[in-house]
Amino acid sequence: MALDKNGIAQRIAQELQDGYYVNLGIGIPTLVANYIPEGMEVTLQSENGLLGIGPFPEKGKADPDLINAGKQTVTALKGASFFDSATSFAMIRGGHVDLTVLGAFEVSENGDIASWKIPGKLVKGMGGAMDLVASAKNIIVATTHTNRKGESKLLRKCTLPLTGVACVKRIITDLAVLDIVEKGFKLIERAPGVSTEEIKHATEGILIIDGEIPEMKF
Amino acid sequence: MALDKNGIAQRIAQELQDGYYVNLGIGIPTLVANYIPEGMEVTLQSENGLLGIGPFPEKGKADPDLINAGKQTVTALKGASFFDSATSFAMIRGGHVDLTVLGAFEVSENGDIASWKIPGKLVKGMGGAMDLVASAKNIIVATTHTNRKGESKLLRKCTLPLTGVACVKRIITDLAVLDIVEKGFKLIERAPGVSTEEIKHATEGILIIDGEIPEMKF
Amino acid sequence: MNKVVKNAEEAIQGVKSGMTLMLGGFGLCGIPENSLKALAASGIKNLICISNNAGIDDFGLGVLLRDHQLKKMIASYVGENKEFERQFLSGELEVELNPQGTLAERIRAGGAGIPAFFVPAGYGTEVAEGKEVREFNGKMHLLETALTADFAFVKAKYGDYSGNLIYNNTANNFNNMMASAGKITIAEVEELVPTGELDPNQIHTPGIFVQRIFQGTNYEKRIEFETVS
Amino acid sequence: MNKVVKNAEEAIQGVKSGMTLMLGGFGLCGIPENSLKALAASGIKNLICISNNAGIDDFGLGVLLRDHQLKKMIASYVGENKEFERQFLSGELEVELNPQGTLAERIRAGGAGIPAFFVPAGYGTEVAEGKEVREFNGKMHLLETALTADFAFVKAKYGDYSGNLIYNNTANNFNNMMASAGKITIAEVEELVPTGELDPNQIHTPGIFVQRIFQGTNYEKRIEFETVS
Repeated sequence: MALDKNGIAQRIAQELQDGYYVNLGIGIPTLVANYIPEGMEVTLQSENGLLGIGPFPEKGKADPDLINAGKQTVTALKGASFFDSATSFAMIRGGHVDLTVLGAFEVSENGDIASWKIPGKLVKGMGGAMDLVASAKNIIVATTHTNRKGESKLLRKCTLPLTGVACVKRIITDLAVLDIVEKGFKLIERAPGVSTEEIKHATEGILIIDGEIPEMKF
Repeated sequence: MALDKNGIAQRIAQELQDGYYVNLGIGIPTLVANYIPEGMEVTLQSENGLLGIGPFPEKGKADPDLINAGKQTVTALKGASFFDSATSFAMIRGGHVDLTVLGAFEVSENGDIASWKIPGKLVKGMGGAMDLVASAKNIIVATTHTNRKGESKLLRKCTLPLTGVACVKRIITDLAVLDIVEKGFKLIERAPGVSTEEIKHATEGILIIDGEIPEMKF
Repeated sequence: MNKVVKNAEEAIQGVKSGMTLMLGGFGLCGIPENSLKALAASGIKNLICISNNAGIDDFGLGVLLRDHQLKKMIASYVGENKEFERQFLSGELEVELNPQGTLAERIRAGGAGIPAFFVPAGYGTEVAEGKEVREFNGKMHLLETALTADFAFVKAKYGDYSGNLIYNNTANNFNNMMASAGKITIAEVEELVPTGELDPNQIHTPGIFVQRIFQGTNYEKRIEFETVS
Repeated sequence: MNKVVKNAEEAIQGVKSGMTLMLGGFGLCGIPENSLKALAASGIKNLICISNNAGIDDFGLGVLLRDHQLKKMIASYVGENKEFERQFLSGELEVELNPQGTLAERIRAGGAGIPAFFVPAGYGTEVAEGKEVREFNGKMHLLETALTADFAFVKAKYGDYSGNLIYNNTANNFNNMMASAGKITIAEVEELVPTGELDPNQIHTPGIFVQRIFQGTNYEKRIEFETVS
């Protein structure tokens, strides 16, 4: 069965390693913070100027001067630091952040990503997404495999305005884990109970199925 | 009579204005700090990372973590701030420092300055001098009019490796105050008792003498 | 060096139609509330505003938008403002969207006298249009240029009479760089203290970058998305 | 995230002949004394060192020079070292002199993922040789490139187990930028405290830039020119 948002986040959390500095985008990526394995130290970076994001504050204790990049009130963990936006993006652009997880409207089989603009729809702006995808050492896209209309988000070529080119390394969807390789989307894992056929059906870009594909383990 | 070092510094101090941020180079320029007019607030910047240089410390109170760009122990005034070298040169390059005073081996009549290297002699390096002359809003050169051999330091063209081109605005020597104008060194003031002829004799570059030249006032 | 002015009204003296302003803050966090109110009250129009976001409909930069005081916005994310959307789609408002890190660095560069620099962000996207592309270390980069402003408005937690500033938590964001990039920088602070009371090692923005400073009043410090555990 | 190592000897593990190192400090102020001693004791040769100065004959980087461990220096001012002078004139030591602000910015750029940028410093001088020149706002600029290092050695007053650093007075100088520009950055501190004891608003170098940290010992903190009133 296809994973829900939390399932996707939980699977992504398996990609974390002890000592990682990680930037989690808005939406599903934010949920990854709830699944950091016990005993593992992962430091979350927020591009508005915080290293060491803590949990949401208790009711009544929200500090208007302490928000994350999604403008939600948060807390700061022990060992946190605050800094200006230029320093924050120095961390990102300079390759100091080990992993970036972000959502997408579309990903193409060569690793292009479209995530910020839908022509004719609400203009929001790219925020920090273009900086993140252009510079992160490792980028994982967290997304549903298809959009609300049931159309594949894993395409031969992106149709929407791009956020970055040839930058995505891995995609974790409600159906599968896939890596961007030279010739397309390489299927790595299936969501529990989801068949290779279903994934193939939901993937417009070239899907590489090499041997037996294991199920995700939780 | 030609001014001594302190006389040059004292004359330069007349160029200061209330509220100025000033960078003083090593040597004569450093002495300018001793002649800041009573009641005038001038903030001294040191390019190693200090805004608000105070006097030298009392004997026995020198702090090895508190030096100026000449590596001398100093103190910090009330309202001082410390910062890294990138920020320090952001101040300089960004035009936030109102006045730079520095020494020179040679100045040419178009405002070129040579101050850092004598071929065949001790290699010291340019330190912050090239950044300062390329970016300061206003640059005053403090120097003796001639070198130890009696040769003019105010030349048609510099013979030594340059620190910067067409950047010097004013030169204050032991003999005179001169401005760089389109056609050469324009004589503005004479040191007390120094004749126009003496200055002419000590100046290799084109000297523009326009009308009666007043003496410096102290 | 006393840079203290009485209030926001006095601080904004000299701001004129057609000028370029920078406004610190990220969302509603760390925005110069008092200066924004004074700018709104001034009715000055045709402003070009550089700010990461555009406020919300009834607060922050949103108020200037509502009153049609803006000609152009240079920003990175404007998602929370319907009036922005409307004016943009109708062509009333010019908008230049920048990747957030590029925007931050362009402002820092403006303050630091660096006219242009290369970054990888935006290569291969519409952000790259008209920009020089160059490869460094096997990776494509865009040449981005510095941003400066006639006036920069920043907000800090503490400030002293000489203009030294200390920010609180994530309310620093764009304020520190913008302070350096304004021809005239106006800082409003929650607590204004005499020169000498701030620790020189803790100052985020040295006073050299600030031309006018005042103690703000009635800070609302609105929270855009109050999220609790 | 515990990045603490026992001492300088453990910290310098992995430094090899031919590597590029950055060393913080201005003159003898804020230099990583313990790491410099360990590097001297290691006998590792053919090092390329990026440091604003070259120490003095018997202290700081001067010791590595004396023992012929350096192949090349990238610096801005080396006036206080006779051995430097001798090796440079004899051709034993390659030297690349940079304007100080350009050096600082090249290091910051290295840490910030900016491969190149334009500055006015050095235009029309021998520093400009071989560099691209471009006019911006009526002024000529040089294209300067980023510097990074295999190892960066920095010194701070306070540090915590996660690598957060706070400098003291003018001992910050090149340390903050260098911390960001090392593939592996080693920080030595006068006081190492558990994570959580430093105020997050006062941290100069966030821990993300530091890979190893240790408490230094026996700091001499020599004064180059003790000047008193």
